[in-house]
Amino acid sequence: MSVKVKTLDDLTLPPPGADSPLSTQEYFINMGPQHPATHGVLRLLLRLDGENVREVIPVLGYIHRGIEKIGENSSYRQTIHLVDRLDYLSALMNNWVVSMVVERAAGIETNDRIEYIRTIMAELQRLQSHTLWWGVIGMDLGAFTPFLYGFRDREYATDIFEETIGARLTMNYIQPGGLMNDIHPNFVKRTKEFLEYLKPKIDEYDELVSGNAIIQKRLVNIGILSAEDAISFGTTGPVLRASGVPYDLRKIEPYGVYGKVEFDVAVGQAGDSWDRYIVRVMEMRESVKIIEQLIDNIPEGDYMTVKVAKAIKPPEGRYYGHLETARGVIGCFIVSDGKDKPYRFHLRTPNFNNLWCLTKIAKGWKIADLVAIASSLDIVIPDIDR
Amino acid sequence: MGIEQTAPAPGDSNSNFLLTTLDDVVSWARKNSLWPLTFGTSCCAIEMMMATGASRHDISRFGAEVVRATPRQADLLIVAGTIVKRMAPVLRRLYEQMAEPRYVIATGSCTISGGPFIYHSYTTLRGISDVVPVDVFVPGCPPRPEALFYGILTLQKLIQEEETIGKPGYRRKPVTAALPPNMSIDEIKEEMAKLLEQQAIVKDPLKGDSTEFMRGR
Amino acid sequence: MEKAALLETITALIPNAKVIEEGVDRPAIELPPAHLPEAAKLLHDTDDFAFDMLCAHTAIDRIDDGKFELIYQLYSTKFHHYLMLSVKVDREHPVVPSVSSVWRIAQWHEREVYDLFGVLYDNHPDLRRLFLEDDWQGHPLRKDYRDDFMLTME
Amino acid sequence: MTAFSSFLFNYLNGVTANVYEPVSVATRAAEVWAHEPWLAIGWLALGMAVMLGFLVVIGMGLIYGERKIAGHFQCRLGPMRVGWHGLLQVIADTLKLLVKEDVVPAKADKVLHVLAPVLAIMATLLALAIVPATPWFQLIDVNIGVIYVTAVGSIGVLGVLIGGWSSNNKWSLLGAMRAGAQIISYEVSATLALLIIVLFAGSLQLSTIVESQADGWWIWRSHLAGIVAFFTFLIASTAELNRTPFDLPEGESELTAGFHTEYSGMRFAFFFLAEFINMFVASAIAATLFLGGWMPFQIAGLDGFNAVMQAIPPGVWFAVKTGGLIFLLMWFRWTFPRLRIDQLMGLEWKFLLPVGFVNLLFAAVLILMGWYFAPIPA
Repeated sequence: MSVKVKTLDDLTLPPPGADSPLSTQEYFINMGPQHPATHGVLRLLLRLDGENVREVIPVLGYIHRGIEKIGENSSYRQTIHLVDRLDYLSALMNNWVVSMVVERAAGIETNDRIEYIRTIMAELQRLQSHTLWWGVIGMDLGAFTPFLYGFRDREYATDIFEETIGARLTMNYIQPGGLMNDIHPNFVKRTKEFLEYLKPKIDEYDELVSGNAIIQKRLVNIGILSAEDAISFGTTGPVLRASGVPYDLRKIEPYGVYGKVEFDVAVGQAGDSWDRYIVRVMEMRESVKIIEQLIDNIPEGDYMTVKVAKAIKPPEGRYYGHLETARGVIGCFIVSDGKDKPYRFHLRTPNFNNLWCLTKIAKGWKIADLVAIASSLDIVIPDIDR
Repeated sequence: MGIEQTAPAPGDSNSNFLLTTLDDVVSWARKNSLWPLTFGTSCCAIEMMMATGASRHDISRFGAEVVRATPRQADLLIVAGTIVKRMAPVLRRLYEQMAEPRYVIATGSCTISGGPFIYHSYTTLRGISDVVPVDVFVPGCPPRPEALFYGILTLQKLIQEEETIGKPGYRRKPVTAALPPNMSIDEIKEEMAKLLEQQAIVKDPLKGDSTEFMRGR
Repeated sequence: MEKAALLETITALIPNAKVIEEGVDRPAIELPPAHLPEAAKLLHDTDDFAFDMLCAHTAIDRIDDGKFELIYQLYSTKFHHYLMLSVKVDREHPVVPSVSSVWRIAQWHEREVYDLFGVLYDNHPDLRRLFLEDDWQGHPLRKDYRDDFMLTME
Repeated sequence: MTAFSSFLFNYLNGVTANVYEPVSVATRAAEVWAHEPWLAIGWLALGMAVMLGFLVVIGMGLIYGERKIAGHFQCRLGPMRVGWHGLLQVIADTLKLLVKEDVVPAKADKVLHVLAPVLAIMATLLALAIVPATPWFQLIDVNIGVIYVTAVGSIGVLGVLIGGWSSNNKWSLLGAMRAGAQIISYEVSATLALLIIVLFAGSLQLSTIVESQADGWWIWRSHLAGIVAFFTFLIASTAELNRTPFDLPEGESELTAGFHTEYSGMRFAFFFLAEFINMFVASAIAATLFLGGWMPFQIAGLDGFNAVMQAIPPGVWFAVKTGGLIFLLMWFRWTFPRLRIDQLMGLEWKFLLPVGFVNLLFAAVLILMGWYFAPIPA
């Protein structure tokens, strides 16, 4: 058996008029690595016919930092700070998934207080991430002002994190066996204030953007991802739910204290950009609901159940755990050989899978639609490249 | 180019009043009109957006909200985030596409030293100063928006000191815009106020230590 | 389906499958590489399993055994059950059949594994490096990977 | 010097007694050309100097205003640090752009690359020349003013097209093509809207059109036709100006910077300035044709009110009307998202153009039947 390995140079343009009734010459154009629409250093190689997108070829690796290799050479606690920097908008959830797998592998127990705080923090982070996304999709569609509004509201959540955790973005807060430190005395009060502040703001989002005729024209029935395709591409999170598959790990395999709260899973119907948009807006309201149910009931207890100084050495084996971040399912796969460092440290990141459906759903639309579709997928590039 | 050149002796040909005044005016315009390029690779980019985008921090007060998407029109390259081997040529190219005068602020540990990705990473560059000449380093992982502002204010100070007409090619060694440790909030405020009022005593660079200088590019 | 019942049905349907008992936290089977495509098709299409989603695919460099262990994490959106598929290939000639015709996302997961481990996938439509440049030498996630640039703490 | 003193006299007289004699600078120069040629040249030089000053002040003022207004729309302050409330910000920007390196890409068509921004700014300057800002100040009063404005406006698109093509950059080319398609399409609707007022006023000359509105502005004197024409013109001119929601040629999130991707320094500033001056010209033309130009707001029967309105100098009226329209354009920009290219063309060819034609027909019927509020001025 001999396997042919290709390179980018193998890409060729079809002869004029191959894909369209007119005798037009297609051309390649690079969107990225530095392009305002790609939210980072994603490079999309586009094959265009005028304004029409014929093919999207994502070229990755412009922020491939080798986190899996570093993880293999770090102790279990050290891997936590690496995953912060993957999907930095879901940093706490990324901390949590590693902690979850390590806890399961090493048989570490946590208490209710820890799980309550983890859940609240995760939902706050989801809110923070979605407000940012809402601003960015506005900007990608050409309206600059939503961007500022989204960031304005995000600041309040950042303040809450900063007070308890000390960091604004890369939290490194949820540890195997507990939390880095206890919540700040003001935490409960300020979180409630934030929720009261945010609820009318979500309505304002609807008024400013969701109800706008141009926004709807740009999103409705554009970039349709069918449920079968969505599953086949392995998409998760709001992208999959927008296609009508009610797959939410918070509901299906409740972790943390999600089993104790009432909330609905926002599900779309058509799987177009608009559904992906509206599912996220609905999720914001659900997150508010979840936090409201939990914030008054945080039980007493320790915030850490194990000694931090002691190295964690899980028994030999292969462990896989996953949970729902703001963008989808993050999975952590750890292979332990009984030492204090993982033998193999692999992360199944949501954006990696979500990105690839772009190659299908953006085909045939215009460049402007490609930007809108990419934005509705809510991609964070370092999460893809790792 | 690229060769170190010693600074001229004190009082040498730069005592022209008109040129000095013109220098001041041009430097004033340049430092007050730093249009950044939209360039962010990872986490630091979010904090940079918090600084440039968010209404709380509001970079527009300094006239730097005109974020340009094309390097041709930008003055300031804020390198926000890790640069890996594959990205390095792109970064260099972006820098070269920018029109003179151009300034570079490197934010975050990754751009200074590689940050958390120094060991065992087969791609992450350990600092970007090999790729592009950096004017100001802003440490932090990621640096707060306030820290970025401090970096921008430091850069403004540097630009004001610069001799723009007589010696247009001079470029300083990079400066780290980090506040000293154990500073209280009040002291930071004082320092910021001082910078804002432009009353910081500017040492004449040409009459100072000549080793501070190095021919850029 | 319960774990035991699921494994029983699978082994009945795919005779080459060997159940992994130890060191896993979910139902797991091991397959010889040659039987991978047909087994994948069965797992995907049979209504009892309906493993329609490939959550993750990666490799483990078992350098002491001279093997690469390829891991496929499967999930069924219909029955909400999981399966871990393990395939061991020779480290010297790491060629396995591709499953990208069954799960579309496998195409890119396989490219990633090729890029970082050097496992070659037969019948892959577009086998290219994913993260590293096309002219990169070596495969960095192999345990014996060394280059001049990388700093190690040894 | 007699002419100067008589001008001063006329002006003061005009302000106090509301007796205006609309005479353009070019007319004054032509009058004295035969016997006092130097004075004629003086008039022209004065006119040009004022126009240049006007250009710079308007351009900078609009840029400053846009940034401040945008800032306040976005819950922030806008420029604050350079000068009092950032007043000197635009001066700093201009100075910086002046002394910035001017890059011409190696594989660009150098001649055309240099020519394009000049064309763009020239078109705006030519259009600015005929704007009747006040009765006593208009650079040149062409008797085919309306046609002149639309004709000169089309030179601007040449600048954009040439700029995008000569840059040898695919993003620039895409932006230029979008601009070409968009501006040429919307020009049709804008011209149709202007034609309606031409029909009502019975003249192509801008000063005559302003005078014809002494009894009431065309926007309400002409029943529905004027209002429809006004909004058509507003939409079409927003599209011609490449401003949100029609900013496709430079749509930042799609085409990096569109047609001026490869422009830097002063040449970029020319495009930038041209956009803002164009905004002024479009608003001024809309104010002149639909809102009565420098004519004060009058309500028949309310003599006291009318007297107060007339006491306000015409220049202020003009500035207020134009400023209001400019603010509206800025409001659009900071609220609306962007349309897609096919939706944009659909809006023009499937909606605005039919509406424009029907409206023209309707206006023609109105005039034939004399069904509008005041008689055509003789």
